[in-house]
Amino acid sequence: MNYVVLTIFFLLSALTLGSGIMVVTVKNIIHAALWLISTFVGVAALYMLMEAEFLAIVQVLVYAGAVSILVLFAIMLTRQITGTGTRQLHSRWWVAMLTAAALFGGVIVPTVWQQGSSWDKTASDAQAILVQQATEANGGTRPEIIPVAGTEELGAALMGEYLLPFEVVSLLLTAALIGAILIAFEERTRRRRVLTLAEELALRKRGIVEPHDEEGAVVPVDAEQAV
Amino acid sequence: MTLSTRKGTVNIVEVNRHDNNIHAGQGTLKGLDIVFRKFRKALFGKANTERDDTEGQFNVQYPEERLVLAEAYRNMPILLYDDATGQELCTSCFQCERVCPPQVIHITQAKHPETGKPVPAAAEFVLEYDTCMSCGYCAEVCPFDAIKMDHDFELSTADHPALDVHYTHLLRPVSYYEAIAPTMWAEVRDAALKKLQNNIKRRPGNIGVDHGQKIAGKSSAAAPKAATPAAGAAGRKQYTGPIAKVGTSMSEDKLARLMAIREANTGKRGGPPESGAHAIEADVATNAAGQVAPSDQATSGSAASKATGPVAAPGKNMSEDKLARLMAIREANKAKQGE
Amino acid sequence: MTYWPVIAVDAWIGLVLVSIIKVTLILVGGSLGMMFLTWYERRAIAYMQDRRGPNRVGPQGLLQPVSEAIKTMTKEDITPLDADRVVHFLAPVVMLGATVLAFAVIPWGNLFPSSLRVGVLFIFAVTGLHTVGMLMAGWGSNNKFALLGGMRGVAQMVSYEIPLLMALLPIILLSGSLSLTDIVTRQGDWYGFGWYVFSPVGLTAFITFFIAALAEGERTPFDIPEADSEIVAGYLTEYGGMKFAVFYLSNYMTNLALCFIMASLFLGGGNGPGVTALGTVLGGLLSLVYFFIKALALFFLMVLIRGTVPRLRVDQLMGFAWKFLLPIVLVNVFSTAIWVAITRWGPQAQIFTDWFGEPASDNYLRYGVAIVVTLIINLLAVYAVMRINRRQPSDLTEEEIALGLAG
Amino acid sequence: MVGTIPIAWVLTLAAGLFCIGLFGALSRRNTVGILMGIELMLNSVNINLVAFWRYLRPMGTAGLTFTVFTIAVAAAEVAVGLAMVIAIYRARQTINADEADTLKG
Repeated sequence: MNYVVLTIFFLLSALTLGSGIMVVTVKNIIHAALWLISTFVGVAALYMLMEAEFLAIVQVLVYAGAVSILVLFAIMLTRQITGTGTRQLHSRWWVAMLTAAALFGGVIVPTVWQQGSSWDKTASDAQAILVQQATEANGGTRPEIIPVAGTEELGAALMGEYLLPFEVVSLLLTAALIGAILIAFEERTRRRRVLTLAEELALRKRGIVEPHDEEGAVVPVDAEQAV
Repeated sequence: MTLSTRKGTVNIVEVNRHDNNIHAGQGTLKGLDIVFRKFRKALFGKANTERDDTEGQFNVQYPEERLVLAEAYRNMPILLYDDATGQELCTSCFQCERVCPPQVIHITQAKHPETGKPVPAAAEFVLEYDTCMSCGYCAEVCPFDAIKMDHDFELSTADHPALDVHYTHLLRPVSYYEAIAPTMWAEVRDAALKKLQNNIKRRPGNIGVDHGQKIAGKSSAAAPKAATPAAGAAGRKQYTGPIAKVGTSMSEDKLARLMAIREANTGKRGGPPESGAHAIEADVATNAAGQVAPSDQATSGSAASKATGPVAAPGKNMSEDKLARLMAIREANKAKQGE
Repeated sequence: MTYWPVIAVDAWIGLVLVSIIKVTLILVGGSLGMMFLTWYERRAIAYMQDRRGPNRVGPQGLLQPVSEAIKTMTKEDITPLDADRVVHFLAPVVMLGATVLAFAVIPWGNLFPSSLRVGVLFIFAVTGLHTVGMLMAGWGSNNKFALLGGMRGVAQMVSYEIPLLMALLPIILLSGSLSLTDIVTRQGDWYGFGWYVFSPVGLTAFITFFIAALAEGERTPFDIPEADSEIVAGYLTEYGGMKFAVFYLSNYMTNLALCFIMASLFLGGGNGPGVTALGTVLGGLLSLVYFFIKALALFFLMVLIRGTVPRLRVDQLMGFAWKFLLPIVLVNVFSTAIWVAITRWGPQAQIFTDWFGEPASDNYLRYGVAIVVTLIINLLAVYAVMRINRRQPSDLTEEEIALGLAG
Repeated sequence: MVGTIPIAWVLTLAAGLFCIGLFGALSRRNTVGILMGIELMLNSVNINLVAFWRYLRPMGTAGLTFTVFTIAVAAAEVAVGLAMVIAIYRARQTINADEADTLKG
């Protein structure tokens, strides 16, 4: 047993699970999003522990750097910032609690722990084959470290074996990009353009006077027609 | 486009809005080039010495290096008195008090001790330096040229009440003002001294002199220094004088200590041994000798005083032709006075 | 499960100790470097404006940052009354943490190589966490200007991360590695002058990367998050004393890291004439000198730009990233692929071998053809992008014509 | 170096994260909160994929590739989901899931 690895694993588990629990329980939705970032970083560290360096970095880059920022932006744009005073959980939250607990304690854990030994067995079988292959490749002597597929192999796989799924995913991303823009796009004519004082003055001098609404902001002519 | 000045030509890059000939980042590149040239000239080029210079190092390392102040530079008002007789030029006509925009001048007129009638002299003259805005209106309006603007700008103090400056601390000898602003004084000198003569006749006893006696050597620390701006590179005088003006708001023993320190410093520097209380007396003597008594000999003495007086200040910071023009003006003035 | 090598506990302790020492060195070195950098920037920009800059504290003012550090440290630590205290406190920590992590994989010359295989990506992943710190600072301050600054900063950083990473792709294609150490090593040909910046694709990548790096490091003209003429001090508005100093430290350390990265990726890192000839130790020291000279020259360029170019408007900033940088960078990836094909492909493309001969490092015909082809492609791309983005008189709105801006 | 940890532990961790995410997705009123729960679930799936890859087929690339795809799909899902949240907010001035209960837009 390597206690250092174990300690690191337990620390990371505590970080991931603890901040995951905070994500679903804290009242302040912004705090929940910040805890979500913490969870993502914990998961990235787990990937690093499992020697998936590239994935760990993609996790930080995409999840902690982009997705969480998107979430924070959405929260701020929808102005439901603090959430204190309003209920964050709906009235039958205990049903959800029971479902989740039952799923965890009744289904997953027994399966995992019953199958755990056989998985270990298959794992050791696979390892034995791997070691054998590596030994042959190394010229008869057993290599000290089992080679693990890295970034180069991943890139080769994406460009070779998984080329079609890769293209499909990229198409999906493009479609999602366009769709998101279309859904969230606010029609320009509805927006109220507020001229600066200098612009308004210049327009007045040229005899172009635009209608004002009751708050004093200038309503462009095309907007008038649209409304 | 080039702009030609007296110092040569200056390149000016003109970029119009929506200029189709400036694109592909050319404007930015040109700007970077100009800024880099400025950087190079400021770092390796000569120090900027003249007011017409547009490039080079502009900074003056203030406590060590100083620019020579222009004659018409004005900071705070001071009052003048005659070196020889100690007669103050102020007649308490209240013109300055009336014109002062922030109303910081407060004058008490002197009274005849027997009849109680007003006398053309001030008994007390208080000026609040902390509120004064250095507009110079008082100096402009004064019909007797008694109030003038000083060049001393290092007035910061932790003692706020001391900024209500009283008559004794406002007074400077005429020779001091002549040292800092020779041209401007030369223009008004004769008229001012003549008016002073008339006023002296109407001052009984000691009135009009009593303030001057107390601070006879008041200005000595600053006056000779301002008169000798020689040392140092062109246009920058190496500052060797005292950092603070003496005695404006100091107690006696503090003044004594300061004098001792300055004595020591002067000895260290090997400079002229004019310092301290001793120097004050010496200065008074010099001033008295240099300044012709303001009596009926006034006109004849003016030329002599011009010759011996400290006229060294101009010329340090001026271009050649400007200096020539200044000299011509002085000649003209001298000729006018000679008539 | 016994096939993996089990490292002994004392080796782990040694590793941990070495890591702690390294982290301490990075932290101390980074802070000192940041102090030097502030002095350097202030002096340089002062001379650009015909001034002298700070020259009183210490020799040539070198100790000015020290006195300022003491000043900020002794200042009162203020948290706004209605602020989110924890978030407000954690924001500078997140910023500094992200910056310091980026320093972990930078090779300092040839002396201290870094071993992470995906080092380049790592740097940009952790630099991306700056956005989190910004948003935390902006929101946690409970201040409109802070929130505006934070949102602006995040929008800017997210937009410019795309051209930044895309400008990186040509270098990864050329070197075939994501490790900074490998990338630096592969620029050591031609007597230490095999820098990537000397190829058309590398030059294009360098210029675009530099511009995007200016935006990532919030340097003028992209300092919109801290535009003090518009939104007080952006997300820094409610910070003072030590917390402000930490933000400042993180900002300058990011710029230092970006300069180091650019020096490593495009300017050959510690490579230069005489490095390989002098052996490990002396050559390593020489490479360190080269490395610092390159990084400081890049920072000088940043200061020069700060002294020249005024701040952009928000829409100009976004338009520049999406309409100008991104197309050029994409075309540059394409032309890099062509460069690699022409200079390296032997058996994959027999036709190249027939025309230009076998691929080799001294086959100058292949390099010449590659330079010409990629140069033409890149120039055409730049011309096309400029042509598309140039505003025609017919594009002007009525308001602009009425305002007389049309001329 | 991960070999000293039994795979079952990693899977349990992933399962715990999944259940936490499920609870969040089921119990939150706020739509953004629901999306966050879904993100947690997707992450736990990714942990599972990486763990199986690392313990069973470290030389292969299937697990890595699938994780990359999952991350990409999750990013797309978040983008579209948040766009919808903003659209809903614009139409109804609320983003609570139980208040947006009519089909009329």
